Amino acid sequence: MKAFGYVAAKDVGHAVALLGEHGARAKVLAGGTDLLVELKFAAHGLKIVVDISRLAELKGISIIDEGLRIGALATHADIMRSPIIGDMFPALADAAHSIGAVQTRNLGTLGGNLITCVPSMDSGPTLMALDAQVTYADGRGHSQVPLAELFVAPRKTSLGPDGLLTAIIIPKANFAKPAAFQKFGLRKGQALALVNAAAAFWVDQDKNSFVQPRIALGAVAPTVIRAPRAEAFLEGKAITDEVMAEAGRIAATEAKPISDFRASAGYRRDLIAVLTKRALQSAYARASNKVRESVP
Amino acid sequence: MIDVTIVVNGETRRASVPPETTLLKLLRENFSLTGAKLGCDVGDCGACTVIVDGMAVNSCLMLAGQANGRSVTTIEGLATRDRLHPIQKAFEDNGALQCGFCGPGAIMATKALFDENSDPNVKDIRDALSGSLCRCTGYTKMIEAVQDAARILRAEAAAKPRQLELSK
Amino acid sequence: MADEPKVLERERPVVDEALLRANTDQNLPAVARRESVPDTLVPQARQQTGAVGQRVTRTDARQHGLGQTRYIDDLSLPRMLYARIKRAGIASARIKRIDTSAAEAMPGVMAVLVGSEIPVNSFGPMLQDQPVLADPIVRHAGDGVAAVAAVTEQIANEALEKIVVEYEPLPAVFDPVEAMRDDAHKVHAPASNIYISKVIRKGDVAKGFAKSDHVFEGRFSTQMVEHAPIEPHAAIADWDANGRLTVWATNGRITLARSDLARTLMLPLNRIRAIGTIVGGSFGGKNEISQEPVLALLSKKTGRPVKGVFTRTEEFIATTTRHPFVMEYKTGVTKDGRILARSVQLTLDGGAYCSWTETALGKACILAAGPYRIDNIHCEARAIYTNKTMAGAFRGFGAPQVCFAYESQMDDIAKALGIDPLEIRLRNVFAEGSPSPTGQVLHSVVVKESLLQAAARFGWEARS
Amino acid sequence: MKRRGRGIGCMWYPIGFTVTANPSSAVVKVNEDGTATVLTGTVETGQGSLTVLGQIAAETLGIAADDVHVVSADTDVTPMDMGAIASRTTYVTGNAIRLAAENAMAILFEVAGPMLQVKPSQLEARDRRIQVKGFPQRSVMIGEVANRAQVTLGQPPIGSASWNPPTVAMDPETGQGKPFNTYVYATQIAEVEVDDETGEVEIIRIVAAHDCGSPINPTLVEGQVEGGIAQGIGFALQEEILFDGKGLQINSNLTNYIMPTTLDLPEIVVDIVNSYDPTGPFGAKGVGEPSLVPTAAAILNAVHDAVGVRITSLPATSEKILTAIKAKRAADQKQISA
Repeated sequence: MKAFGYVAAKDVGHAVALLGEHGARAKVLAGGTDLLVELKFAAHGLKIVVDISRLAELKGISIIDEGLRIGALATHADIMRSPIIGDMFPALADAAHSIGAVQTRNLGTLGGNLITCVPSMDSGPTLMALDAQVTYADGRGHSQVPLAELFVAPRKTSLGPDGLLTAIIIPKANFAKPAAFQKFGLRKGQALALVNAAAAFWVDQDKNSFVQPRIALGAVAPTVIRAPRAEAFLEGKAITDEVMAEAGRIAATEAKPISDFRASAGYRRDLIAVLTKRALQSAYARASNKVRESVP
Repeated sequence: MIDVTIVVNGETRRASVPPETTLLKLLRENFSLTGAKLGCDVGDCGACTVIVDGMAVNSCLMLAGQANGRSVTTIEGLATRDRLHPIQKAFEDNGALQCGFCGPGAIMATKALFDENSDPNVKDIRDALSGSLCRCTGYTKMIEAVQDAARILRAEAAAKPRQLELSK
Repeated sequence: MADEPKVLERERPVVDEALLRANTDQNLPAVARRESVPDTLVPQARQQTGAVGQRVTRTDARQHGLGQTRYIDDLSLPRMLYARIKRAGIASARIKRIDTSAAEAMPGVMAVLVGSEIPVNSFGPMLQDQPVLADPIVRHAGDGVAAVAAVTEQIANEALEKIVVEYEPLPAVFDPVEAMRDDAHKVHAPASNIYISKVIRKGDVAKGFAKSDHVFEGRFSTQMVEHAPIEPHAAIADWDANGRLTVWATNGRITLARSDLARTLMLPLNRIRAIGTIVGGSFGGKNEISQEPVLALLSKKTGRPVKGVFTRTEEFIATTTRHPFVMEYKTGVTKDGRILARSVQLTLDGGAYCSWTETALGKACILAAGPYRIDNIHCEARAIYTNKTMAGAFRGFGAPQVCFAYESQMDDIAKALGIDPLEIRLRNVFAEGSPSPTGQVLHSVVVKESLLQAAARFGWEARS
Repeated sequence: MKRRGRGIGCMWYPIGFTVTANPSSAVVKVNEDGTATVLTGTVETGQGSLTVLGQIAAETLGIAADDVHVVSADTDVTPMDMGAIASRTTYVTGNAIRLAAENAMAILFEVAGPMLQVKPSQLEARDRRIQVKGFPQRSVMIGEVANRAQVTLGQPPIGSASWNPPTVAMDPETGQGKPFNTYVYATQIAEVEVDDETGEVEIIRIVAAHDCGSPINPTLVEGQVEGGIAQGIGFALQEEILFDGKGLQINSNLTNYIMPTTLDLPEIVVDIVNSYDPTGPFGAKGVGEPSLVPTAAAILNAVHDAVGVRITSLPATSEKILTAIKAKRAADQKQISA
């Protein structure tokens, strides 16, 4: 690796100030699983690495007034182990589990995964399907935006040069909303997603129909995307395998997958349809189990 | 240069290194602990796996500065002078390693698994070792060795209270 | 094999006390407990006679487990320098100029080396067609073009960036079938891109096909594969003041490594010592020299030992690979599934250099008809140069490729004739004394036994 | 839907170089306490060759594996060897070591003959003793003999030998000849599950029955086969070096070059076929390379059995398989409507 400076930030303000001072010549070090790879290969003109990995204020998974707050520094392993997440958002734990391997899940953070803004990230779709918000700090203070607004383009977020992602919030209204995550890679271990998909919806118990369905897809467009037409198709429909399969087919038409060395666009479309259907089915199975559990 | 103080295998070690030094480089070059290996340098192969504050990590993906003030266990820290760690013994007995280059990483990943789960099933074991690439073994004997080691460790844990009683 | 194994009493005529102590200290390992091994064999296999047939634990297992095995990258010598090689990054070109001055001027850079400085700049187990560092022709993107020795790896890496290489791009060819055309770019101009061929002919295939009830044809292809040992190629060279060269290398064949070093460096063999430590996986990928002559010359220039360790990228782009194959199979059978004739055409993509292609081609050709008694065989194989990473020795030398083809076709034949896949193989396989495609009388043939044993363990039952 | 299938791969494979001489040399020194040191120019690349070679020396000398130390891979110290290639180490180097050990043993028998008052030809080495054939009670410790040979008689028991597998050149026109001295045989059977919506292949299990002659060390044989199968799985389904249009590799890293992980491997069952090759050391042949040869064939035949598609180009990625499944469906549809 080439030489660079290193500062362990004392707090969020300090980190933001350092980022403001050095702009593009500074990089944030959280888990390091992406940053170090980048630094080892890139002919970077980097001046300074701002290590935020010890900032307690960016850690922790807890329930606050607004909903569930996941600190940006929560690692994928933290998310897998969190009893709150396991109970309310198992899909999120599944997504975390699908990332890398034990060693990288222990280092890699949720905030870091989102901030890379690679289309194939595994954290994005489930959070998007759960209408997550993100909070960030910059020179102007603290702000909050929907997660979808964070993603601009591959490897480009809406944060300014001094922006620092601080937390992810899943709104209270979506607590325990049945959801599921599906991923397809070229192998089972350490897989990168060729396509991933998340689905979340409430079930109208009387009509057994979809309420507020959400579908989010990864690796099939410049950023993680929602599939609004598929969602609209589902809203209010009775839950059947055929309806879920049709939603998958619609979602496939909404994506803009590319062909690359991993897979062709056509194959990715096939996968979107299948994974969307399976995410819906699996979320529905979770919803049914919940109902069964609650019946005395 | 940055100064780091790290407890490595129970011993406090200090070094002054350039900021871009990885934990792996620090261990191998400054502390002469060459058990952790460099296989890919980007966190794919797991040959550099060490345990930092109880967690298995790729030491090639951690800066020395990040490890400052933490406790690191490497493969050199498992055995005592009189005794192999049961994982090391089981790997040896089962023929779990061939060229051995992935071994230190796989054994440390196993150690981290046992710290969390003393009775892992095959699926748990495969999951825990999925970050340790091995080109020689097909992992078959490695998984058997991990099962063996788990049995030994559980038996030892069960025997301990009894030994205490006996000594009373 | 010897009789019933015995665990021996340690009874020693000389110095037994000391030895006994040494043995207790070692805390001798037991061996694996497996269901198929009687319990009596389990303990102390290392102490048993006869030794053959025992599940003896590996002699290196203890150190492997302790992390104490010393691979090349774990070694370091006083005043040792680190070398890095600049890769061409262009698949086909003529080097017009290399400017190393900026690199040489860097503090910490102790020496730079280019191809023209290598006494005999070519090597290879069969054809010596591969340069140690390209000069002046680059034939694949992973060719080395210059090397640096510096006091740290970081400085060596930065120095590589300061070496300026000016290329005149040349036409390139990447597809072996295209490369066979007369007008294709010649990778080793003016020689043909078809650089080795082999034929095996037995009986009369035309007659065999004529007598066949059915003839099956198929085309199969396979890809380029990397050995991917977890340990990258590594070496240390130490050219001492007596003009003696010691090289520690991850090389599975030190006898050949030494003669290749002697040839490239024009040194008598007795001035070279090649040492192989335990190699962290080879699979055929560490069967020849790669960076060793470069390190040796950098050591000679600087008077200091020089270490080189390939990056994972170099493992892919600058070491040998498995040959991609294109295979045409034509097989004639009777209606009850006996193979009467088989003709095979094999085209091997050898990449930029020959390496072990002759062996891969030869073995593939000999094995192409499968482990089957076939009276009429015609197999032709040829190897083609392309501007890609060179293919070489890789576990199986062409056999996995042809096996994929002949066994796929075997199932197609079985299916078409309505014969169980196990049964059709049993009807055709070699028996003791069967003649091979090269007319060799085979001995110790247990192919039928392997089929039956695998089928029994699997629980294979014929489906109607 | 997931569909199951099974497939066979059967193969043969030669041991040693093709026609070309590929000798190995070895030196065996019996120390004055009855332990031994072996010098070999081969290199341990992970197969366990040094362990196996030590066992061969031990067996010949009638001592235990632990009594033998193998020194390897130093051209200043160890005799020439063609090296760790062509599945030849056990067979070729093993034979050289066996012969070298026999030569060392011959010196010991010469010395032990008078001690036991029989001819050297009536002696055998067994259980760390030299004994009269048929009269094991008349014996003397090897160490005692070795010590007497070296210290009293000045005849250190050191043997050296070389071995090269005999071959006959192949006719350039017809290829007829005897390129190798021996071959091994093997069968692998794979059971797979193919997801017909994604083309994904899950290998459920692989059963392998390999001939390696008589195994010197069954654990190491199994290890070779298991590891070979893992490489065979990568070859069958996942691994490929890819190039762009300019001849530059695209996926030259372990992130994008898809090598199997623990989660990609099935249960593997290895059987060693009962076999004895009189030309090998104690009946042994070799096993290094053959282990991966039939794997891809078995898997692809199982895929064919599961979903009825024949994949003719490797690797059989899930995309290739799904494309073939879709093409087959379309063709079947046509047939029905026609």
